[in-house]
Amino acid sequence: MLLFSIVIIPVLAAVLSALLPARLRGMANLAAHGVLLALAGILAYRISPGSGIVAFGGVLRADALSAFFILLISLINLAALVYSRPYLQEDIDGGALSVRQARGYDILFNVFAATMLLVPLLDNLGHMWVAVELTTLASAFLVGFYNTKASVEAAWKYVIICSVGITLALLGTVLVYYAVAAQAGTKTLDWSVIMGRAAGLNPRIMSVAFLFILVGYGTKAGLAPMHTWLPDAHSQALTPVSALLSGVLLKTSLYAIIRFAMITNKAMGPEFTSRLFIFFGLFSVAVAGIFLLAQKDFKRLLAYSSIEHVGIIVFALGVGTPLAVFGSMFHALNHAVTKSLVFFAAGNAVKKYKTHHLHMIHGLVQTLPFTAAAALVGLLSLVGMPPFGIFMSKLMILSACFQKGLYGPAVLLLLFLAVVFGALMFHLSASIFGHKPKGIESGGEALSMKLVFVSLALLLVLLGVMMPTPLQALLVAASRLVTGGGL
Amino acid sequence: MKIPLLLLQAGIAVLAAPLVSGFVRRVKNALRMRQGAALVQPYRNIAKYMRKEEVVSETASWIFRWTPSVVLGSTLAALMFVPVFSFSLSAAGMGDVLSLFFLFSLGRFFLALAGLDAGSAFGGMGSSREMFIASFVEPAAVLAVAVVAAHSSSSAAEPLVRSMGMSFSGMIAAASLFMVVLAETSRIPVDNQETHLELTMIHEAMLLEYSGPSLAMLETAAHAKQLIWFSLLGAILWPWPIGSSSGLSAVACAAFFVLKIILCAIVVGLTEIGLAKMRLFRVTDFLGLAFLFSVLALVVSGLGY
Amino acid sequence: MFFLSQNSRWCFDPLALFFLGVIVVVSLPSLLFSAGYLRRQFSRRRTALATGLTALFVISMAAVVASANLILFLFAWEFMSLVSYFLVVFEHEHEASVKAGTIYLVMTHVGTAFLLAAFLLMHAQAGTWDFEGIRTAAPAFPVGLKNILFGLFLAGFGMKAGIVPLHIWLPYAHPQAPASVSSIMSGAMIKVAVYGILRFIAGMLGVPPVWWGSAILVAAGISCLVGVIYALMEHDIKKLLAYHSVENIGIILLGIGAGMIFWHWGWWVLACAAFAAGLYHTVNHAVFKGLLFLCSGSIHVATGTKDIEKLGGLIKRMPQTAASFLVGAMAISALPPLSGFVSEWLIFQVFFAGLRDAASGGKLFFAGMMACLALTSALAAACFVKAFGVAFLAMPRSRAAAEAGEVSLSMRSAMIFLAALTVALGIGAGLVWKMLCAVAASFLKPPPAVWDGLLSGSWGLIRFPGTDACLRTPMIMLALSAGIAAVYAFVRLVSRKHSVTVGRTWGCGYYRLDHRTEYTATAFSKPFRIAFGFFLLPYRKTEKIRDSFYHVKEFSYETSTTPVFKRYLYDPVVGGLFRLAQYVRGFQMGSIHWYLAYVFVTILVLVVIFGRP
Amino acid sequence: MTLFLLTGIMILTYAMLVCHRIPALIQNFRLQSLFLFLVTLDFAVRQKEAGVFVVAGLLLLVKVILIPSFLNHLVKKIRVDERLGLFLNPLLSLIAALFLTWGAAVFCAWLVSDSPAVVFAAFVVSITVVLVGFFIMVFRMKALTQIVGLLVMENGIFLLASSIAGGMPFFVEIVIAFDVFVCAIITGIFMYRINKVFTHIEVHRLTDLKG
Repeated sequence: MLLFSIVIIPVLAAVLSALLPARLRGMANLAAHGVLLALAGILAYRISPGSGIVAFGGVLRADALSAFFILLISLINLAALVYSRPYLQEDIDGGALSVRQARGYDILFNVFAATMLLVPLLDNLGHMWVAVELTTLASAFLVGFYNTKASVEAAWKYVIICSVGITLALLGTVLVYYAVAAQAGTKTLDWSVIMGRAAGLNPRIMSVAFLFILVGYGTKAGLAPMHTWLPDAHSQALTPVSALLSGVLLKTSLYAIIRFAMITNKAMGPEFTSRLFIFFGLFSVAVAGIFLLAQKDFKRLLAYSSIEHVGIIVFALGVGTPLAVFGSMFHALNHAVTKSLVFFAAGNAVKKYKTHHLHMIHGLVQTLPFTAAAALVGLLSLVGMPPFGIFMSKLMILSACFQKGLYGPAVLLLLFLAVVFGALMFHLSASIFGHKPKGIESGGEALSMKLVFVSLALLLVLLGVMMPTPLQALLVAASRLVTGGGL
Repeated sequence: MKIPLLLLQAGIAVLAAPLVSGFVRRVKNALRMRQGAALVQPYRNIAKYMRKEEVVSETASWIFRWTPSVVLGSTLAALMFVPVFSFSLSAAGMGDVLSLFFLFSLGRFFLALAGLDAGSAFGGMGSSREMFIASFVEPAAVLAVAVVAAHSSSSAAEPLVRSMGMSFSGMIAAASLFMVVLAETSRIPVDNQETHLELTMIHEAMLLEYSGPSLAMLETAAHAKQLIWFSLLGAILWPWPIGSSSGLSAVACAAFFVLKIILCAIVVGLTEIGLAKMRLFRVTDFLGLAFLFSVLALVVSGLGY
Repeated sequence: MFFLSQNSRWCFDPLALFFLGVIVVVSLPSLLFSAGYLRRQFSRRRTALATGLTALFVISMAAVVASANLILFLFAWEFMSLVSYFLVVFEHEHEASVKAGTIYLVMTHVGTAFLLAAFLLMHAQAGTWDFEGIRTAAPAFPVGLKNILFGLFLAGFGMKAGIVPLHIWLPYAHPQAPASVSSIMSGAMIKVAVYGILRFIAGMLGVPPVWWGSAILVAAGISCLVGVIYALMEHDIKKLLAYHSVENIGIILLGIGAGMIFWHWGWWVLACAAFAAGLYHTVNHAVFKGLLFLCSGSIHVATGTKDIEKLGGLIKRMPQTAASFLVGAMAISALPPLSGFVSEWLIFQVFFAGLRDAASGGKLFFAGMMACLALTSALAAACFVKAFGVAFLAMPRSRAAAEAGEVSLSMRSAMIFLAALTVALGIGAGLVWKMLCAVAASFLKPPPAVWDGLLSGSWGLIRFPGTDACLRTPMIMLALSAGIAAVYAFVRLVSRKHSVTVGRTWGCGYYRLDHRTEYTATAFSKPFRIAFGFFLLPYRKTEKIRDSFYHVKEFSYETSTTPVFKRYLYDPVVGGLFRLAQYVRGFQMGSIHWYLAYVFVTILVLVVIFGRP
Repeated sequence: MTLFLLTGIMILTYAMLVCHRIPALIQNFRLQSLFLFLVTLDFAVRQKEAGVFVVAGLLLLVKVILIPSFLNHLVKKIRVDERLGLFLNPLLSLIAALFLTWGAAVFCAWLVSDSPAVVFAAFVVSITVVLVGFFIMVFRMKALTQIVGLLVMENGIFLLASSIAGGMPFFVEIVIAFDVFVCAIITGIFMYRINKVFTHIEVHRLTDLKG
């Protein structure tokens, strides 16, 4: 019943926001997503001891891995929602958005949230594919929300490239189905059933199937050669949406890749997938690092940094030891929180300076002190400075890599991370500090925005210094599930 | 215990020092077939300065007023380190030739500051060039002494002298030290003592602003410093009978010491006449040569000579 | 398993306590100084922020020194860099300090990447994060791993200490921070890097092979010379002091490098003495460099400028600052009674002992190092004659210098305290030497027989073991003051009517001299610029602006030296990266067809390559 | 019988590469979906399972009737010139298609070497249809061709799904078909928006977002 309620609440919220007037709609949405976060917490709590499984009518199924992703999605959804309230209010007062469009935004936001929450819960791989496709379609309207040339172009590229990617993933799913059908004669696509029979699958078909899955869902996850849509979509979308996109949407498609990787590992042993993951991980970090150096647009900079962090997570999955998988999950959580914090700050800055161009934004400390503080905290956390979470997760991933003896990739990763560090510091420190340009007066941040900034920053420091035990238990269960070995 | 004797020795040395530079000037004038000033001319100068009234520049600060005392004081302290007549403080464990060099650099530091303090271009030029030459002297001097000391297990001046016989590496080190002495006592190839053309003199330029008793003190300090360098050079070249412990009577030691100083003075006088003053930036090659000599000495002493 | 809550272990052995002492000795006067210094420049809120950050900075340094766990060390180390970044960027209105902050943080982060790699290698090999566990497991490390670890540690800590090829950030970062902070950074933060070298290379990796010691010596020698030559050319007082930090770190590492070579040859007594000499110079440098930076801060507050070309005659308007700067200058130029002299004398003795006892190859190597140290200390003396002379003496060169007033009491008391400490460290050399030999022995762990050789001599006397040359600084101080007093009394006695009249400086009798005829810093350093031209590649442009028949009315002279390391080492790398980025940016050219083609090609290539046979 | 239908689909796929105008392309897509419906019907008849019949019916409804008429309606509404804007002229496109078919054959031979001829043929045809769909998207200028290319790729995958081991689980097929329909509708709406904002639907001119 718990899983069903998790899926239904956002749908109900979508319906309600279609009907209710503005003031009530805000309250309803807030309540809905608050309850969602609570439910995710309960789910995580019920699952973490041992490898507990919660199922609902054969369709929905949640184990430690999906519980963690549900928690991640609902947390960032709540943060994005709380941020989007004042963000849209400013637009409505400024006349950029009509009330009808604001209502449209709320509906789409909830639909998008519903589809994302659906992905980790579906047991059947075909249904999961459909859910991922729906997330693309739902978020397409949010990317193309402002009817300007740039956002329409970004939306079109986003829809087409992601659909092509997901079609390839469908091909991969069909091949997996073929392998399962050919080997055991059972006509099923349920993940739990396939995991039972994964040992005997034909390795040749499984390898090709996994390649299609990796490229297909990889396009959606923003892995390197297929990442081309990501900077456009993130820079043109509404700020809360781009926070959702890079914080959580990329991770849902990573979730799908992990599911298939578990099957392939069982079928053919882990070294096939780990070589691929390490290659794609390092390639993504390298490409992101190089593109970051030549960036001039604030949001595109953050988009490329998302590609880099997805690369790190995939690299950690490639290393494959329980500690590495623990580190990659923990990194996914840290990155989601940090990226949404920085995107919110970027949104404020872009709105105040009315330009995306980094060279025109400087003296943020004087114009928007709170936003500048958030941007600084986010920046330092993104590049892995100590008090914040990413420093710890980076340390885990690298130490797992060294323990496994992968010295080459680890050194390469350190090198690329240094390039990324230099690029980000070079661009953002010039815009955060410095003199305030003349025409802009300071101040004007809503209270709830400040609340979001402070809470996210505190969460980051909490994750960086000490790990709450229930979260640690959940992550340990998830990593045991993925790698089969205890921590 | 040894302190009163040391003070006595320092006092005698200070009194004798002007005589040495007077003697060097006598040697030069004799070679130039000139009558030249009397041997005691430096004493007369100092006495004259003593009686004169002192004029101090208005821009000068307390550093300008205290530099003469510091320079002379540090030279006197340095005197106690070097085996002038019989023995030195280093025998009493006070420090060794390295501290000697540092004491000289203390004096030079304050003299350079005084040169700058007067606010005229000549003083600044003098101190700049003085520090420039000093920085190239230092490595050559330190290495030369280190080589010599390497034979006598410690770099304390006195044991350094006693145990080391006449060795080939000692000779080369002495040559290098001789070039250092020329630079340090502002002799011809590096600096010209006798000229008063502001743009050429280095050591004199820093004293330009001084008059009266201060100038007297600085003059005596210069003479004392020269005496120290000569005695150090002599100690390395002819190391034998120095100090009371070597069985020879004190008078014989003193006589031998005076002979050594005269010899050094003559050699210095000869070089002053023989060479012309170098351009400032060729002094680096000159002192580089001195440094190479000390490295050569090190190599030779490494081979065991 | 990873988090600070499960991993905080502390250790307070003599080495850590010594460095804690150094940090405290520098930080307290600087904090006292910063109270007055900041209030005059910033608003009340920003002063509170700066003081808070400085306190956090000191705490993080103390945490680094006292931690006994790799993760805690790394955490505190990065936190220290982060807080010092905020302090460097504190006056973020000036574009230069933001740029300096970025360079500083990026280079520190690269250094930490080296450390991270080294720590992870050690953890992978030893299986534990604690120093103790690693020290017990260290002998079992394969030799190749030890060499790699040594390289990583030297690079990582060298970057933070400012060894030459990696020193680029130091002359940018230190001058931008507020003076009290840059004194802590120069005085204490660089020493934390030295602590790192001692703790990990000497403390953990066991008996070092000989090439380790010589590598450190060569790097230190180069750092000494390059640091002091650049300092001679620098006319911004804080940049000058920053370059001197590079030079003094070189001197400290000379002691440590020599100690490691002696340790390899098994000469325990000399090894302990060499390390102790290095440590002695560490504490001396911390004290007099802190003092000099505080003086530069008070100059900056009083005159509003840091360029010594615009100062002059400050000794008459700021007597206490001038006096303390003079004490600092004398200490750093190793002039006898003060602390700098004692530590450089000790390091000379180390090299002299090495020269005497080493085999023929070693003799030349130590001779070269001794000559390099001698040249460096002489150049340092020249540089500080320039700095003190041009800044404090003769006539003021600008209106700001003419109207400068003495700084507030709190600032002066901090400076005077440090000056007194410098003198005390010089006089009480014997006492300090005994303590440092104990510290050196604590992490070298020599056989017990060595102890008596080190600890002989009373409080005033340093008996250097091996060459039994001894140094009684109080006796030297006595001799000096006796000499000066005697001379003064003699002159007072002889010329009784000793009348002193104040006249004009000798200007060849033409006209009254004004500040334009004074010797400027550029002029003072001109001989050195020509002598070291092969390294500095000086640039010189002269231009007649207004010319008359008889003589030149107006003349412009411009000179600069090329930052060799920055231009030929760092710019090509960074420039290359940016050019590569511009080129690669072309791949995202905006057409959706190309993007689809990328996806298509990727899947084809993968199927061909990775499809299992 | 199935071999006849498979060759029909292959021919229609090649025909798609040749057409110059948008209505021709949509008509070709409609015919290809019809043949796909027939193949599914043939498998349904052979398996005699109710589920597959429903799937075939749904396929007929969505792919043959609804989507093409929606696209035609859209093209009339946009009133844009109907030329397709080819990067590669039809001859070169055909040569490329041949090359793709050869590639698909080699790939399928390597992948499913031990299966009966019909399944092997179905594999080769479906992989070729997917590749041609990809080809159309990459080498045609108009936005509509990208939508049609996408639908053709999904046709290929449907063919693959229904031809191997008696088709996918019933419920999955239904949901996928429905999803394809929603995707077509949304991409159509976006194409309409592009036309409104850019007054043309040449996608290769949409290159403002660079770097």
